[in-house]
Amino acid sequence: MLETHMLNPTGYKNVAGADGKPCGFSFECRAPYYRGFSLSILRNIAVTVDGTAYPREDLLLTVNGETFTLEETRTVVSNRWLFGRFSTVTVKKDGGLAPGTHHIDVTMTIAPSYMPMQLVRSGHGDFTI
Amino acid sequence: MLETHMLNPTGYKNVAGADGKPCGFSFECRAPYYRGFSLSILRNIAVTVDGTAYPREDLLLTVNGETFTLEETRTVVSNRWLFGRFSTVTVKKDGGLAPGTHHIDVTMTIAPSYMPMQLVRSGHGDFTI
Amino acid sequence: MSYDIRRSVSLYSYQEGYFTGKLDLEGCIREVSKTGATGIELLAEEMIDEFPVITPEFKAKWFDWMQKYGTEPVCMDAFLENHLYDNRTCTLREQIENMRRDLEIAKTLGFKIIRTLVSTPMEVIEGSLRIAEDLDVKIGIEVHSPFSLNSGWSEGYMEMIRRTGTRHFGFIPDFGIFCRKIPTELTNQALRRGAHPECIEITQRFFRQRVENGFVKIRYDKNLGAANMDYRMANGQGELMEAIKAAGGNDADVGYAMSSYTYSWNDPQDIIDNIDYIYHTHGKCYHIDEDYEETCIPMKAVIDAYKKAGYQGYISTEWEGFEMIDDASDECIEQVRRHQECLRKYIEG
Amino acid sequence: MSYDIRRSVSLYSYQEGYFTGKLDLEGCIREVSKTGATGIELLAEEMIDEFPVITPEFKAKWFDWMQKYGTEPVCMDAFLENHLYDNRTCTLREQIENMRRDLEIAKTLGFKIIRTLVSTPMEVIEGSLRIAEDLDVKIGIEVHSPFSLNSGWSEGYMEMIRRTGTRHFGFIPDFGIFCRKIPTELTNQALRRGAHPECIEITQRFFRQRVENGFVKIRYDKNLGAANMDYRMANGQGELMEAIKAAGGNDADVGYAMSSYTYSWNDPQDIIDNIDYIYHTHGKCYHIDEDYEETCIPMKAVIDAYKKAGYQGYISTEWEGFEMIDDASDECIEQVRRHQECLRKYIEG
Ligand SMILES: [Mn+2]
Ligand SMILES: [Mn+2]
Repeated sequence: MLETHMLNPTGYKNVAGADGKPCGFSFECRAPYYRGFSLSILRNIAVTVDGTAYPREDLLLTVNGETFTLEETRTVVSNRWLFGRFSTVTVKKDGGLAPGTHHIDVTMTIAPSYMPMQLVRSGHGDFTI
Repeated sequence: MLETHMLNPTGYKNVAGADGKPCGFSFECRAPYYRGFSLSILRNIAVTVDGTAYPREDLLLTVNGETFTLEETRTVVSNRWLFGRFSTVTVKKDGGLAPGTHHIDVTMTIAPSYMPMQLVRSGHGDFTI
Repeated sequence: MSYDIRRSVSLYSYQEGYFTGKLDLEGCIREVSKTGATGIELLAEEMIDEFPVITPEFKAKWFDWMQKYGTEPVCMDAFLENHLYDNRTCTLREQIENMRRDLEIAKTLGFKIIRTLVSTPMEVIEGSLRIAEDLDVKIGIEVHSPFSLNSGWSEGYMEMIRRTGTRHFGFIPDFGIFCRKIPTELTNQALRRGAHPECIEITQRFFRQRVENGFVKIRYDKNLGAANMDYRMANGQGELMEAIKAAGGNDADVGYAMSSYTYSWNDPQDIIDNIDYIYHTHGKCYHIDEDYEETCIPMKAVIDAYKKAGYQGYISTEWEGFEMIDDASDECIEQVRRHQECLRKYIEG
Repeated sequence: MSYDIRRSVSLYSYQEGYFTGKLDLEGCIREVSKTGATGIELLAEEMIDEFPVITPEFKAKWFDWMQKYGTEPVCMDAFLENHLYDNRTCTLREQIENMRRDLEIAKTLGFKIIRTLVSTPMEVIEGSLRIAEDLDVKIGIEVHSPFSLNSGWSEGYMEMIRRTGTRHFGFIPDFGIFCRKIPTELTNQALRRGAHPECIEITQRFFRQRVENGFVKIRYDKNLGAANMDYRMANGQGELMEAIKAAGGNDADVGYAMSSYTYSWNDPQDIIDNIDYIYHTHGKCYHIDEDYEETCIPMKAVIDAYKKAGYQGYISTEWEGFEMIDDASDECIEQVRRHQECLRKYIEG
């Protein structure tokens, strides 16, 4: 199953704001779907760390060097998330994640046009900051 | 001024539904802006007939043989409304317009990327059904 | 009738090897050549980084690989992204442009046929026929379970074929329509997820009854969702769900029961009856054992039908068992190899 | 210095004739040739139906017309649609692709330069230089009032020119920067809309003061809106609005006062100072009288500066008076003709 290999075990880190202080965290994930696709068919990424779900509005997605909010991806057709390639998800969180171990659940919703339903697939990981 | 020539004086009519009865009316208009543009930069068409404003949701726009709601035009980039070309606006109204003379005001809002503000331009017409 | 059945591999089968970085595109082609297959089926959107652009560099590499590994391009699997935006369906013109793009890519890379999906509207197919003819690339609609040949659904397309007289549209059967069992690997996965053996047995009993009594075939309907729901109901999904509920089934039980409707059994005679419009074939498979037998699909009976029909074309291994096991990144290579041995056995035997 | 000043027409001038169907594209070119001008400036998005596709048929027609009417392609006016969608700004890559598309169209149709607008981000221009060089098509940024040469704004671009050493980017002055008066036609339109003569006089007095005292020039700022607002304030918009308000001005008065900031006066010496990077020119005009004089722009002084600078290039008539009169569908032809006579008079005189 592709979900098994969804999250990059070495891709977790806190990210710093303009003032140099942590303002969030980021991780790397593959899209658990068997082809590349225009970001416009990505419907959602839901992130939960240690049981805390982060709002969709607080996520940024960086694909092929371009960064978008999930609202913005709705009209991005010429940037394709390639099959098997890691993209970076950045989550706003004042102070970043506390040092120590964490558990993450990531659920991606993708809507390939030929499917009657949307594809909802999850990956899970444990990591240390 | 382009607005002077916006509405087609011979383009007004009631339109029939599947049951053959009038379910709305339609008119033809040019976009009062000096180039062709992707429908995605059309922000709104506001239609008032004899003082009655019709909801945005009740309008359909037919450009180059393709018909869209104004919500749908937000993502239409490959269909261009050509400069000087009439398109058809269809407005839902049970029973259509009553026979007789009417006054119409049409305001188009277009957002060319280089302009700090949106372009808001209106055309007016009198017609008989 | 004389037949000429060739063996190819859909690189889709290797997806988990590619996904994890164990195989790149050339690596997939190399694995195909090791199996003795001579044809390559490609999902361009899966393994071409620059898609939808085919750079001169990629094209040169592609044909170099074909020569180096003794393979040829067979079928390109296309995806009609007609809900590219979430606020509308693409217009007929936009959809035909999407088909044109894919037909042109296929032509550029030497593929003779593209696979399109059942969700492709009839008017998009008809509107693309002229392009297909001009490029001499065929369009094949995948006959994927629960759709089938000799059905109201396939008759919808036969009507169009007769009406237009086209020789550039036809069918690509997928062996998922020839399942006499629910894959054991799926059952094992359901058990790992907490399904109850009693509920599993109920679902399997219902499936056996469908195989014995015959599946009610799906009709042609522009509303695919409605056709599918009616198909499921006509094949007893309502009763099955009642039975699972009565037996205290949980989510895993319900999921297993629902999944059972994605497999179907059809008489291999369907191939013989429709052979004039079968241009390519997906050798869908789930698990091939050490004796080179597909554990749910009676491969001998199916291949015999292709022989009897006088099939001239490729059968692509399309292994889909990765969905049912936790890690398929190595297993994919072995399963494709085994399926090719299975095909060889029955084609040459 | 020796100069070689040629005359062209931007078909933008004929927009109302085209809009109403009185002129088609060939008709516009025919009108240009009647004036004696030899250059064509085109807004491809305005008059090419198949834009952004240039069909072989269109291309053939285009060059046939150039030959038939004794004209040549001079400048193509481009529009960077970087807010193509209402929910985001296009990425740098998307914007550079838009520039590439337009530069390639220009190349295909024989234009040596494209006009880009002040809203084009610096990184998009820099990111497009290589494409412009490869195609040998220049990018010219329009110096459109209230922007001007010898300003903080233009220095922003000069810095980039010096840093990159490019010869494929420069300036296209628009004569709206050489207005010594507010166009009379605009005043008449304001009066038709109910403006008060006293308020009109206040706005005109403020404008005269700016011309006499000199305009405060606009600075370079990625935030164009902020730069423009500061420019207006530094040039007395706040005081003007107070005065209009105190005089009981209505919407038409306020509109007229605001519009007055779209015209500006700069010393024609600016042309001489920047001539090395002036690759093309927009002969913006509003009203040309029967004596072939532009009623707000001192054409002799401006053309003399071009001569003194040794300008080698085209000046395109760009009539914009259509905005100020109810029906310009015939008047556009006459106004362009008069402006060409005006240019001829001062170039040859
Ligand atoms: Mn298949
Ligand atoms: Mn200009």
